[in-house]
Amino acid sequence: MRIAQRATARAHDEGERKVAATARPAGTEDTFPKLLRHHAQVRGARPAFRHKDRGVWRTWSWSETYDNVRGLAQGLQTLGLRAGDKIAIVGANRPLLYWTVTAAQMLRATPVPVYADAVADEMAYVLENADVKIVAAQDQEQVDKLQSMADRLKLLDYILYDEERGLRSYDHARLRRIEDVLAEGRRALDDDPALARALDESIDAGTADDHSIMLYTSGTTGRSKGVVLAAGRSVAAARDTVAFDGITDADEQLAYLPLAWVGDHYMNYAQAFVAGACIACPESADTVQEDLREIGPSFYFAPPRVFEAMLTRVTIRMEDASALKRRMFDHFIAVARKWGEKILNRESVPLAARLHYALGEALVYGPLKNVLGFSNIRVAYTAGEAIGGELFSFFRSIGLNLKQLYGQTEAFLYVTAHPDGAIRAETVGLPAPNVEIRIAADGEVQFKSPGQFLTYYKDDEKARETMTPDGFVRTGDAGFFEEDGQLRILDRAKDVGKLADGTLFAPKYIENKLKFFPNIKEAVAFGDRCDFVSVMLNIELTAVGAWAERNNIAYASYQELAAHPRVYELIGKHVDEVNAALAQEPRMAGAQIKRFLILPKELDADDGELTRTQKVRRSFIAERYKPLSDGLYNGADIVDISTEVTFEDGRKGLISGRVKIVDLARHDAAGKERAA
Amino acid sequence: MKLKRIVLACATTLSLVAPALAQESVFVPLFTYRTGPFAGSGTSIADGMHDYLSMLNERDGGIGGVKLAIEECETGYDTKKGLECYEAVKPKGPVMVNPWSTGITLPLIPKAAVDKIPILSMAYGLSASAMGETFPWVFNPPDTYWDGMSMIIKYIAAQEGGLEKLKGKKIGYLYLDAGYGKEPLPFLDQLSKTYGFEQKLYPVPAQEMQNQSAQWLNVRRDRPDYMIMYGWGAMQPTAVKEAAKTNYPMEKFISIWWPTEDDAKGAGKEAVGFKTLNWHAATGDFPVIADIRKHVVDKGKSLAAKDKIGTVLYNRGVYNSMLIAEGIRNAQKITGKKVVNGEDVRRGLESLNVDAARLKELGMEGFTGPIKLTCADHNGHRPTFVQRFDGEKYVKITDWIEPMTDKVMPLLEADAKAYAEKNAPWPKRTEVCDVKS
Amino acid sequence: MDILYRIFIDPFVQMGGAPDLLVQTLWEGLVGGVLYALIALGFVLIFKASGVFNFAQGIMMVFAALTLVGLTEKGVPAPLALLLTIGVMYLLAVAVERFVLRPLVNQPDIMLFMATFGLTYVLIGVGELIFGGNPKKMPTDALFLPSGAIDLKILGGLVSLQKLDIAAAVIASVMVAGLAIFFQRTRIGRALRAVADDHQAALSVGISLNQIWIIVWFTAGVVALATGIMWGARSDVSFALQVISLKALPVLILGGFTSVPGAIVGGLIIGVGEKLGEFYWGPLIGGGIESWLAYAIALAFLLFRPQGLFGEKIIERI
Amino acid sequence: MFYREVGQFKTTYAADQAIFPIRQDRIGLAIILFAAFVLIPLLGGEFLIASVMIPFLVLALAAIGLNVLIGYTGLISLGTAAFMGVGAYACYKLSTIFPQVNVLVWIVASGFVSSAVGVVFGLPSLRIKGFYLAIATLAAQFFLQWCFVRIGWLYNHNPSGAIEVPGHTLFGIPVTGPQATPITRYYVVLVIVVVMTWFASNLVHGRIGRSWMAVRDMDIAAQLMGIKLLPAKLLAFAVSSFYAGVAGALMVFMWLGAAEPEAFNINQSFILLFMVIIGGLGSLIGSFLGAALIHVLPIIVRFLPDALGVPVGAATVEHLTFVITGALILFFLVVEPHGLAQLWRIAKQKLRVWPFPY
Amino acid sequence: MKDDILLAVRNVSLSFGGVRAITDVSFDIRKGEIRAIIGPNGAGKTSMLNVINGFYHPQEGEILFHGRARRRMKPYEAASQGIARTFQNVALFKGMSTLDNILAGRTLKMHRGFFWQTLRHGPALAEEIEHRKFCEEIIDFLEIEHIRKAPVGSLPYGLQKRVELGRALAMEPTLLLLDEPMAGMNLEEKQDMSRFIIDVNQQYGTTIALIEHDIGVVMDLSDRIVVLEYGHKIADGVPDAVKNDQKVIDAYLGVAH
Repeated sequence: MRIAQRATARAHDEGERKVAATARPAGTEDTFPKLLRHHAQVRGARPAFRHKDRGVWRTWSWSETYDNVRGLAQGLQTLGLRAGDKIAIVGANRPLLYWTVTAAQMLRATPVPVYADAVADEMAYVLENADVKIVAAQDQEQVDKLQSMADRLKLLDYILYDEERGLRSYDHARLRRIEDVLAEGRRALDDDPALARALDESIDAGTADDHSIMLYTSGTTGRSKGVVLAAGRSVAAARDTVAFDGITDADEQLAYLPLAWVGDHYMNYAQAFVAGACIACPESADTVQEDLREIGPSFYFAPPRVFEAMLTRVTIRMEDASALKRRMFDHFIAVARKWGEKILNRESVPLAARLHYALGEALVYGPLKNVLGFSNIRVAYTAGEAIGGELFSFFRSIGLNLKQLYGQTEAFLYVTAHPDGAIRAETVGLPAPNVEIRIAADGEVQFKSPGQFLTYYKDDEKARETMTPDGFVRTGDAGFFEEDGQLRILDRAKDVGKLADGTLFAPKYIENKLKFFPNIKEAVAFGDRCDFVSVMLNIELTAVGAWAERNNIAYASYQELAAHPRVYELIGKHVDEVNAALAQEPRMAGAQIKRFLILPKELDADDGELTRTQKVRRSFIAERYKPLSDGLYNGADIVDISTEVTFEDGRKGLISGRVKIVDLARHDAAGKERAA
Repeated sequence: MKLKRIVLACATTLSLVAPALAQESVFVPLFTYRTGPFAGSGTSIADGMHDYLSMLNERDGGIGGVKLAIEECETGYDTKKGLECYEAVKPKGPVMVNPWSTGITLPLIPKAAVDKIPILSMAYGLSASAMGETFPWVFNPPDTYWDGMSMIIKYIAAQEGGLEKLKGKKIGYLYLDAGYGKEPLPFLDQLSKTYGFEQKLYPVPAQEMQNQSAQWLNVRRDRPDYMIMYGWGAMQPTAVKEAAKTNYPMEKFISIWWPTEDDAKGAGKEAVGFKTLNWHAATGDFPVIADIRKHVVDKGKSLAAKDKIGTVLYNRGVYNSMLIAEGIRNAQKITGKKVVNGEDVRRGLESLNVDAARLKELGMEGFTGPIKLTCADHNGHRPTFVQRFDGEKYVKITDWIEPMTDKVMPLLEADAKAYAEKNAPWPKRTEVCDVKS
Repeated sequence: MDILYRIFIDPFVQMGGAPDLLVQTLWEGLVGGVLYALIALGFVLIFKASGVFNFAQGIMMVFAALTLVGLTEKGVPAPLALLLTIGVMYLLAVAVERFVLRPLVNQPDIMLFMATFGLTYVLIGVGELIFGGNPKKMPTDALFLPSGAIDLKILGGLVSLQKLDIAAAVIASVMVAGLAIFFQRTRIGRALRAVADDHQAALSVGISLNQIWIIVWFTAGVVALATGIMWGARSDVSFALQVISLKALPVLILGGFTSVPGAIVGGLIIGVGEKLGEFYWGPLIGGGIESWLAYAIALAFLLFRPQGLFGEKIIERI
Repeated sequence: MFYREVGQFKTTYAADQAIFPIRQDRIGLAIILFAAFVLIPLLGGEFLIASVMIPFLVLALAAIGLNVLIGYTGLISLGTAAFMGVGAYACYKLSTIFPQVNVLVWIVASGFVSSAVGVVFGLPSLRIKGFYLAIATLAAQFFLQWCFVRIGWLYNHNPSGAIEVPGHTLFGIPVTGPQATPITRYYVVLVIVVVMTWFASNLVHGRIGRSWMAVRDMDIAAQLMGIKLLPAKLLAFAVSSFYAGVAGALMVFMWLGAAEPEAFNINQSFILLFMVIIGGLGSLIGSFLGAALIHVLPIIVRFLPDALGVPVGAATVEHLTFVITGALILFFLVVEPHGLAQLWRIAKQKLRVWPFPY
Repeated sequence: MKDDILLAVRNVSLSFGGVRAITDVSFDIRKGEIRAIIGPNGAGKTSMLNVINGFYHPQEGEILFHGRARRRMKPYEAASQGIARTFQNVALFKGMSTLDNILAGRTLKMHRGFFWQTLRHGPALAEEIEHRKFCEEIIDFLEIEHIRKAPVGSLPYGLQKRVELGRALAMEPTLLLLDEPMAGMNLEEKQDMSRFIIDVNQQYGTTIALIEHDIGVVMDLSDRIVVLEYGHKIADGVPDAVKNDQKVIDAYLGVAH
């Protein structure tokens, strides 16, 4: 990328960052372009974007960013993008793609980020639905995908791309390189002051009511819906949380989550634009971990599965350490588990324990955070799904200030968040600033928030269904407030069911408990209107594979490993532990797992078994593996199954095999075991 | 306790806080080489030096009532290790050093005056250091290699019936191709011009010490009337064997003072007649040796093999230690101090005078001749005798032969002057002189 | 002109003038060459079979001779001492295989080369520790080695042939012949030859690589012992001999690393060459040139035939 | 464990191409330099400075030279000591012919003389490879050593046959000869070694270093990259000999004070070779580590029994030193064929990923 | 454009000590094309490449590069004229990192002398960085960012092949010789490599001559094919023509001669 990059940012060689004296939260700006202009004026020399490209972190200051975005906006305008038009953005986290978002907003057009890993059909639906005029794509792969669906997209005028390789020989009638568009725009602005003025006017003309962005929700059922968010509301919401977490222009964060996800757009775009923080884009998906370590963000956001994967890797890597080191590690982790959270919560802790912990910090936690790239993190959030208590407290105990938030695309993310000092894994915290929450009679959580969405694009009907008449948004999640006012989410409201005997059955709750074991990758719980609860499981290949290697268990495939009796034994123990834990909870004791099986294939979004955000589609799975779900309730011990799978390259194939179903003993409410 | 010692050891080796030696002792380091290519010679010398000084400690309680702190430092005849030894002993206040290697002596010479540690390089080292006015801190008694050469020539002349008879004779010189062997070359050259004999040179490279057939082929071709050898270590037995192989008349093969009994024994009975210079006896029949046996060897405090006691190099070690001891004793006498230091011992050595009476007291009557050093003469240029190998041991066959001091002195003077010039600015002598000769 | 005369004419005049000396020089050169060749033979054996450039061959020679002499000095009868020494060399071979070769298998050649340096130091240290650094006399009589010389009055002069040297030549010939038979006629010998070409092939003969290494090193050890006895009898047995053993290196260059005949011929060329050089040309530049002449000869040779006299031409494949 | 690399990112190639890109390494280097320049002279005894540090630095410099040849270019040389000798004799001659010029100038200049000689002896390297070349370098070793003995002009016909170092001063402070304090000499050596190490580090990290390593790793491919073998090899010989030459001059002028030809014998060459092997081929740090181990270990072995109160004869210790050195060589080759530098790299890597094993 | 002849092989014969490796072979390579050389094992394909880049000198015949004839040329001269090469068995510099290997390919383009190299400041550093930039483009092109600083010796085979291609590309060659670029690769790796080869050819206009055993790949990739057997040329032409050539079919099916 050879875009204007002046020497100003080079002063920050070697990652030295200083808090700029001018740091103060932005004030009255109500759109992102205005925020950008503000930062360009106030902290023009501070870094705004970084991107590891060609081996080094190219850095753009706020003023450079402003210039580039303006150029890009002008270029887009030349290509015919007008206020109210839609422009889709498909690709990984790249400054140019972020800039495209802002440039579109500058023109009062609406950017529509799309999941880059979506298959052509899904993508086509979104683009079609959103009436997209221009698509900004990352590379040849995306361009190819887009061109394959060109006939479906009548409105599509141009495809823009960031990376040229492989595209040079393409027909450029409707193909443009973003860089060229940007350069042309800049030239036009330089040559014609009138254009520049017009652009300034366009920025000024932006109002709080502009459609700032359209985010397509993945939705566990049906087609995805375009959530329309207003500029003013978005900025206001971000402003609240920026103040809440004290984010400043000294903060730096790594943008590695899908652009189309509200999490990324909020955390890495809205918050950064409000606070003037710096957004760093990784070199490639393969290097995220390394890039995280290099950048050392101060603010970090990741869904639980990322933390889970990290902990799994930590565990696996530690398994290979020498016995002495492992013992040291285990010892200090135990110390951390005992004291770490208390210290983090500023509770009173005996001096000896503090010293012990300090030693652990020097020997284990500090280096560990260093290796994971967490050393500089002030605040980290996780959201999107429930996080396991063990997992959550592990990261907190080693000194990572990890908090949960509960949010929705419809809320523009924040509904609740953990306040410092009162952080518990089971809860998702107190209502975020200026958010109102209530629990409906049927247990559904409903909220009113500053960032609340306007409507679903072209589906006001649906939007009305989602809203209560008094303006609250239905989350569709069932939950309740704990005594200290913190919200606790049980499950999707419609998924919460009852067993045949009337016991409350919250499948997600049980699934999450199972998934907290590193060896279990996915769990699908069944039980609504049944006699008992049963689950289908996916094992985590890396963790179980490593375990198998250590225990000299040979296997040739996932399927073989999943069917191995000793793996069943191992997983059975985990399920039993979950039962024991459930037995401790008065509401849940009745919903213990009676039967389980391990699926012969990994659940996959390409097969429709998971959503793009990796949530299980329970009913789809039940249908797809009908013999299995039947087997769980007809007492069979072994069931034969054959199913279609999609391979990575898109080919389809058939997997068949026999699956064992295992029965488990039941724990009574006091925790003692008794016969089922 | 062990740990503490290790810590202490590390502290001493690394930071080298000079450990305070026990009071009331005089520190005498001995640089020895019981390893390396010349270990064969070095071991006997080391034992001789060590045993004599130990004997003084055992028998007399040291010198003048002060114990000697004797410490061996292994040099392996390696200059670098020798310098390391020097640096290691320096902080402990040695009263003198005996480098026992010309290679080690040379770098130490300029340091001596600075560090105030006298050097005793007994009949080796830098010949010019005999000039006390230039080298107040270096002593190389009782003879220089030039003295040695002059005495060999004189002995040859005596065999031929006078120096004038040397005219037209061919004299071969087989030498170690190193500083030591090359040193006499200018002197030999001078002598050959003076007396009209023809010199034939046979250098032996250090790596080829045991492979001298080429040199001896030359000898066979040139047929020199006499052969002189300045050899060292394994060069010497090889030379004797080669001489025997070449049928060179052993009686006409004369070496400087370094060959041992073993060097000759290798060639068996064909080595009979091989001759070397010496200035001390090569037997063990002296009171001093008896005392060593009684107080040291029999008490198991010696490392020496029994059969080596009284051999050429063992006795040379004893002689060396006698000089050390007398130097210290003399220093005590001059200064009146009991615990003397390097500067005192320098004066002691400079005014050393071991006369016949003193030799008798030392149990060395007949063991060697008297020696006297002065401020100007740090060598003594003592006469030596020729000893002949009889198949088992060396037997003295001549009376004392005086060196050609008149011929040697000008050379030494010129050399000392050249040395001082080349190493300018060479310090002028400022040290006190107790005995003006 | 004088210089040119002395370089190009005079030496030959001398040769003609005293043919007996020339013969004697050649003889000395040949004897020296035989001994170089014996050391080189040890190198070649090991290099051929295991690809190891055994720098320790020289010290093995010293060590073997020292052990022999050390044992006889302790009063062990010479023949028994000889057997015991052979035993020691066998143990050494086993130890080398176990502690050096086996752990270093598949390492680059240079590593194995360096390992033999380490071995050299260990053997020097152990040798000195046990036997001390004193030069020792080889008990030639007890080993039934002849002494004295045969004087031939020919060519108007005298050529003196040491019986010991003749014995050395005879022993060397016997050893080379023995090794040749061993390699050509015995199963193990054939395996050894096979291993040089292909490790797999050797395995098919039914001998493990490890055993082959032991056998080769042991054989080299016996050769070293023979060499040590000869050199020891000529001068004394001391560690200084090790330096002489370096002379085997130019012999190797000349003969090629893998050629037994090369080692012999190379040894003779080097031996004769350096003696002639030292004797006739050495005095021109002050003598003592023997220390490097051998290397210079080898180097000059190498520039024209980089693979040595008998080595195979190296065709580089890519 | 001590590494905290989080947040150390590079925004320019210059920073990314730096020789010590990790801040902690730079701090470590600074500490080492501080120790070398301040702590050791301040706290170290004379023995430490004169007999441990100066020789260590001189040998390390020579080892770097040898490493350029063996480690970086893959050319085995057994003649390093002789090239040190060339440097020493050149420096002696130059400083006696032109005594008015500062001796430090000659110390550096002698490197060039050595370099030239090195190139001459490097010429066969085009045709000769591997062990054959190793043996060819022995020719240099023995021939040059013979020259030192035989050519009287080289040592100004001193009767001792040795070269002696007269006193020279720099800004009025004696830097050579007996008047020069060990600390002065130490500083001179240290500065030269540090600067030359820096140069070497620059060289091996740049185009020239890459072409050397290319020749080492795969000479055929190197040629097809457009690297001419002979110039690359000769340059390696020249640089290697330059370092050896300067080290040799330093050895005589700053450490020994006088030297006979024997100081540059084949044993010295072998010892340098050990340093490079044990230290690690193709590693400058390794050259230092190797020099430290090979030079310092015997000193410790020698003084330890004494300090522990265990009476061991001086000779026995010497023999043991041989055994231990040899065993160490074997040990390192078996355990870590890439030497101390590799151990260092592994240790560093372990520290970087601590507490993980990889 | 495509009809310009970049390199012509004229009646080349090569033998090693009497063994004939190549006998009287002639063919040409046009600018910008992908030219394949195929043939059974031992057909002399690699020898042919070695002749082209000057590693072997043919006893007879001549090579014309850019229309200029040469008989004896050193490999580095070939390199400086723009002929780059990869090897059948990866010939990377094992002790160096990926980046250094690729940078080594820039050697010919770097000119700063010894003096600046020792300082590694000023011009030398500027030059180093300039070439680093170029190499980064290649790294990006070949998608090997994640192994940029890894020592190549420890990389999997497929990646090593890619790095080797990168090193050759760093020379900005006019003619790129690839000796079995896909040997030992799995299907996916082969697809990647094919893509790279086509991209190189298209994006940089580099002329490519390659040896490959996978006939399917060869047919897909190449513009024209030369078939060698026992050192003789038995066919030469576009893929379709070659595929149907009876001699070629015989050679590949192993019909007795």
